[in-house]
Amino acid sequence: MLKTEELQINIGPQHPSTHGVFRMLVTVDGETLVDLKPVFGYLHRNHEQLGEVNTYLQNMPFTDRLDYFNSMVNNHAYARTIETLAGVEVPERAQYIRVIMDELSRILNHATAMGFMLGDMGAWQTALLWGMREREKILDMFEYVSGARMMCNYCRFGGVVRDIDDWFITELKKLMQGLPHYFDDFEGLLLNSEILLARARNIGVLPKELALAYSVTGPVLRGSGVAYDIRKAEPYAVYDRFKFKVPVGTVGDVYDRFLVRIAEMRESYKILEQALEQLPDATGGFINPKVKQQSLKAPAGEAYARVESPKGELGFYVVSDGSGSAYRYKVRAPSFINLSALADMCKGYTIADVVVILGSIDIVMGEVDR
Amino acid sequence: MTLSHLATEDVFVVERNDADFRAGQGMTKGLGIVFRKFRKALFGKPNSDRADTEGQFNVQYPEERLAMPEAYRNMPILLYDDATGHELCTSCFQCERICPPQVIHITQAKDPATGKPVPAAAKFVLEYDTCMSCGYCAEVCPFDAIKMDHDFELSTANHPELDVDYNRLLRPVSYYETIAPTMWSDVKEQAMKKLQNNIKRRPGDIGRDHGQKIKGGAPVAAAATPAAGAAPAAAAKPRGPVAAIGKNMPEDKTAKLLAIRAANAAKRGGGAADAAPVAQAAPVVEAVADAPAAVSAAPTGPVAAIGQNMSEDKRAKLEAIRAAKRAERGE
Amino acid sequence: MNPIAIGVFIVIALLTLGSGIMVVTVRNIIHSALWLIASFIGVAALYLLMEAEFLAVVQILVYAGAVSILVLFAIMLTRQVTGEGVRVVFERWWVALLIALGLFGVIVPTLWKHGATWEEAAKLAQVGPAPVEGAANSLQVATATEIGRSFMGEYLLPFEVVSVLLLMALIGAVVIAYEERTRRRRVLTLAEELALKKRGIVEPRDAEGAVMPREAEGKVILLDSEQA
Amino acid sequence: MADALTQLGFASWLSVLIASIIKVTLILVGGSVGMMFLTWYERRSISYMQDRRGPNRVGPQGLLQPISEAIKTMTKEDATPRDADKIVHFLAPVVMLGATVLSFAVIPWGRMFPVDLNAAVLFVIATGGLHSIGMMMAGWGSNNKFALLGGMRGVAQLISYEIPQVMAIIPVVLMTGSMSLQKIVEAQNDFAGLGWYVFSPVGLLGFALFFTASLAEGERTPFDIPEADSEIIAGYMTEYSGMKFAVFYLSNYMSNLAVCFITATLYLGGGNGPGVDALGGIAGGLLSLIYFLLKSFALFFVMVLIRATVPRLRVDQLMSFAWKFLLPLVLVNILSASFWVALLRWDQQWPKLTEWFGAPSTADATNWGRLAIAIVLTLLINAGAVALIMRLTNRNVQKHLYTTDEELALGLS
Repeated sequence: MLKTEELQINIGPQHPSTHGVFRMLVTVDGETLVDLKPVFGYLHRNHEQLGEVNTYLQNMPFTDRLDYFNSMVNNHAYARTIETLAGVEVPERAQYIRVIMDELSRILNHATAMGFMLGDMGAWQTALLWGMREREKILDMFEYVSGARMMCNYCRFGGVVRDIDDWFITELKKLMQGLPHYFDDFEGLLLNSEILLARARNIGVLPKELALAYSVTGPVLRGSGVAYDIRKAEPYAVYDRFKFKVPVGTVGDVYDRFLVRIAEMRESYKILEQALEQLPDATGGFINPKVKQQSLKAPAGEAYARVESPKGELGFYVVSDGSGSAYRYKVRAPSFINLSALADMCKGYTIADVVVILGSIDIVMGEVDR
Repeated sequence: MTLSHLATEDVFVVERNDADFRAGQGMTKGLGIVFRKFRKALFGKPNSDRADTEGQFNVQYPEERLAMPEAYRNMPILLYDDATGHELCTSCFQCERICPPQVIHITQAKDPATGKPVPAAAKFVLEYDTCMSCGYCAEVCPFDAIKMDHDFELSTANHPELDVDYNRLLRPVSYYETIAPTMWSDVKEQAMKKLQNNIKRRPGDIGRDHGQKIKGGAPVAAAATPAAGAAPAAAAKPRGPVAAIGKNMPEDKTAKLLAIRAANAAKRGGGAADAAPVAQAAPVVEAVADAPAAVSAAPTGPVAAIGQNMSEDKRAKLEAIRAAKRAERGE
Repeated sequence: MNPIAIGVFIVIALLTLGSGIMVVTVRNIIHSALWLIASFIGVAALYLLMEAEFLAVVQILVYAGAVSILVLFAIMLTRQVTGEGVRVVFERWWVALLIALGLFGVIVPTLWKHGATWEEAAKLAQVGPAPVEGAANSLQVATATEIGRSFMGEYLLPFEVVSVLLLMALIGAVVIAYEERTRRRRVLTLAEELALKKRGIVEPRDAEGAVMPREAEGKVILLDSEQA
Repeated sequence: MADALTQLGFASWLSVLIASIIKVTLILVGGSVGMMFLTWYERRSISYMQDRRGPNRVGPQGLLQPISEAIKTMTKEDATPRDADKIVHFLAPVVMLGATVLSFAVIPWGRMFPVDLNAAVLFVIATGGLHSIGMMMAGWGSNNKFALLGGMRGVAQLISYEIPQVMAIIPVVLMTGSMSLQKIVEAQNDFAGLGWYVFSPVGLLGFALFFTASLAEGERTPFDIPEADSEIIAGYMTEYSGMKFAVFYLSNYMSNLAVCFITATLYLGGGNGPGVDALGGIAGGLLSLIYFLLKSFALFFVMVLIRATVPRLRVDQLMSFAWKFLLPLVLVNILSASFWVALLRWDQQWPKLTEWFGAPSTADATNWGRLAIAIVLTLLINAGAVALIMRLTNRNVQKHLYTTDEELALGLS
């Protein structure tokens, strides 16, 4: 009788589609995947230990480097944690600015993440470059307000570092004129493409129960059909003032995650519209002037605050001993938790599917390895 | 099973269209969109308006440059006053303390007579290679002495060069004014007032002995005391874009030679008469500080010339863009 | 017969023969298969030299392009690829020699008797291919039309017999492969595992086919960096 | 050309030799220059599709970019893995390039035919099939798992798609009655040079099928599975660098060029077009060359467009597409082609029918009525077949959209 032999392949750490330095030790039988062992830590930068050495403010730029696509969201989550810990009030206007930045981050993250996923699928970067175009536009505006495109370091305790001005508002409105065209193009390009359907439907299915068991969050969880979004479940900032919906999938496959991300971009667009509308009425300045940024001391205690990052639930846990820096500092990184489901999601599919499933989880190694 | 306590109107299920009949219509639509893009990009004109989603969006980098927003932060620089040549830094160590990667190293200046500390820095070293451009130093500086530069073309083959010292960190206030006019005008008065207070407490040339050049072209220290004879040589060190470093060794050498000669002449007592050649030698690399003077005085060196033209161009362009932007904002 | 043709013939024939010899003497079995391809291509070139274009192309298409690839596949699917320990000459080499001599003894006299001499062939080539009706001429150039006609006319029965034989082989291969497929271990995906468990049909199995313990339900895999 | 040289006073063998050398040089130069242009063309057009500009620095509009890249690859280190089979590793790109160049021997440039082989159509396919040997050698000789996977995938793909590719040509051969490319081009010269096969229902389906299968043969998206960069790095080319990699690249693009040329010749009338016959002579030849190149590059543009739009298929989907979608359609197309030929030339096929219904039109005049019947009949057959196959495929896809009981049962045993 014919017998097939298992083959062990290392996909990564240097591989075009592992999204950074990530290694998958794959055992295949023919093209079918029998076992997958994710190996990571190549990008470990001792982030959590650094956070215990640095003062609270000093740690802010380091959070930029976690999920370097969404430094604005990382800043927001970290600032929220320290604000909870130290009991700092955040003015309304600052909250609105933070929300605008978060939603812009969400759009740019999903645009590029979907582009990379389609690139893994073999669509020759067209979707990716269209996404990059929108991302560049958004990054230009981040640069305008924060001074840097990716490592924004924008939030401060009790607000943000610089107010947004009329130029920003007009440019944002211009940008939002173009965004729906981009969404339409993107959907038209690939949403119903027969090849994409063949590659994405019923691939990498993560059933609802298992998604909860793995405690995955973000679009991966919503793609599996669990309507869980921190912006709704525990409204932070001013998210309770906006009307938006949470898209959920039904099957939990790659296609569902893809659809959920596109729908989320459209919802973010709606939030942006409302935020721009409500922004002029917001009270307070862009920052709470009473807060001593550099010498902020938090009372002894602990705090955990989370935000809905584009990749999932991003939470920071900080224990304070009353001094100017954290006693214990822990990051709940969505990429890392979502990645833990990868091995089981890939089992039984082919090598070609593995890279697509990895792409659909949307990881950033900076956040996984920390 | 849903975990959420979300109201049902807050949730919607994405449409999968699984039951549709597929005959390649989705692919055809995609091809049509891509072809439309091709047509628009080929026949349309390049654009960079944020509302556009069609056309070409490239910026042809070395020739075309995007306007830098004022808030843009790359690497920290130190400012000095154009008129007096006094550095704004008072070595208060605020930046050294806040710097997250701890790359700022300051030594406070001391009065040679009394040995007491003086509000000025004797040494200021910044490790550009490890700097994470967070901008905290500029944020915390109470004297507005340290600011974030817009120059990002810093690549070099010589790594140790990236430990940048005082001479190469210094920029005149007028330079910062060109790159960030509104941000400077917000703090200008207060900064200048503080500077005046500090100047009073600085004996001799402390606070302006790092080779900075005041208006008129001559380095401050060269005309002052023979003891500061090394200053022109230091001034000859490029302090414009770091990229220029290492490319103009010959200029460096001639500058040094001229500086030594000038120092000798100063010793002989004819300092004022020989100030001109010194001025000639020094500004070779003074592209940023005082472009017109430098151009007129530049001995040679194609590299240096290119550098000067570039930065001059850049400045002009920058100013034009600024003006346009200001007009756009209705000022 | 122009001198170029003779020169080309000699070169090609030597190459073909040389690669043929290499096929049976090289130790590495993959190299042997590659030499076989070279030999096939040499034969095709010889056909081309004889202006039997169709035959030459079919030789390349079928032998060099398909059969040899099948040979290569078969070799690679077996365990020992390099064949270092393979003995080149076996004890009963004389049997092979006898068979080869026998074949040679059959082919050469046949060619000698019925084949055309170079001069005749050259003359024929200059005249051009024989008219279709003159099928009796045994010296005509083997064009696609001629080959097709002889398959459908003169040699219909052998052609059909071979076809049926090949069809049988095809069906046999399909049957074997189909049986293989059903017996083959199938790695369950996450969703399938869950569905099985939900229905209570059977315990989910791991990669070796052993029943997995029940507590695997809702398991969380600890990753390396977490354990540390 | 040889005759002209003989008239100039060369010996016959010498003139043949010189003519051959000139032809070979021209083919090689034409092929490589075409390939260079093709890389530039692809990169520029794909850039425009992605809102970029593409290479525009080296030379006017970046036209010299391929040359600078050729220089770059030539000066790069040529690395061979330590445990690789050195000879096989070295020979693999040579075999690939050789196979590609061989196919250029018969490809017509407009109305200029380097060699008019009787079985030219088959020859192109056969040399295309030789690629699989090079692929296998590269995959096996590199001693790399990714290379081996890529090589195996590539060979399986090439062999599978060779079948629909060859069979998609049969209708053309049937309609022309010859396998010579020259005759095929001549047969499409009706209607003032516009009687291309693609305008008939049989030819249209054949064109679509042949082009699709050729995409797979040329490893173009969506069938670029042997070198799927996101899965198996670069497939069989993983361990190649420098000049050897450049040779692979050259052979890939040259075979794409060959595919475009052949498709244009078989279905789009080659160098035929309005005005070619009217001009005649050298001017007509030039015009035909221009027509031919325009058609070929338009085809290549379609390839680029597809590359920019769609993702790639999975290996199993690729196989099932070849065997379950292309092959049945190709067979149906052969059927309708035989109907077409029978209807248009029944006097040649069935003399009995001629006796009953009278002789059809002469060779010069077109019998419009009969043409209409043939078009309607073949259209019905082909459209029906396409609809049926698509329906079956859809049903099949929808059946397997979710995990079914049968699939579960498979996992139980």
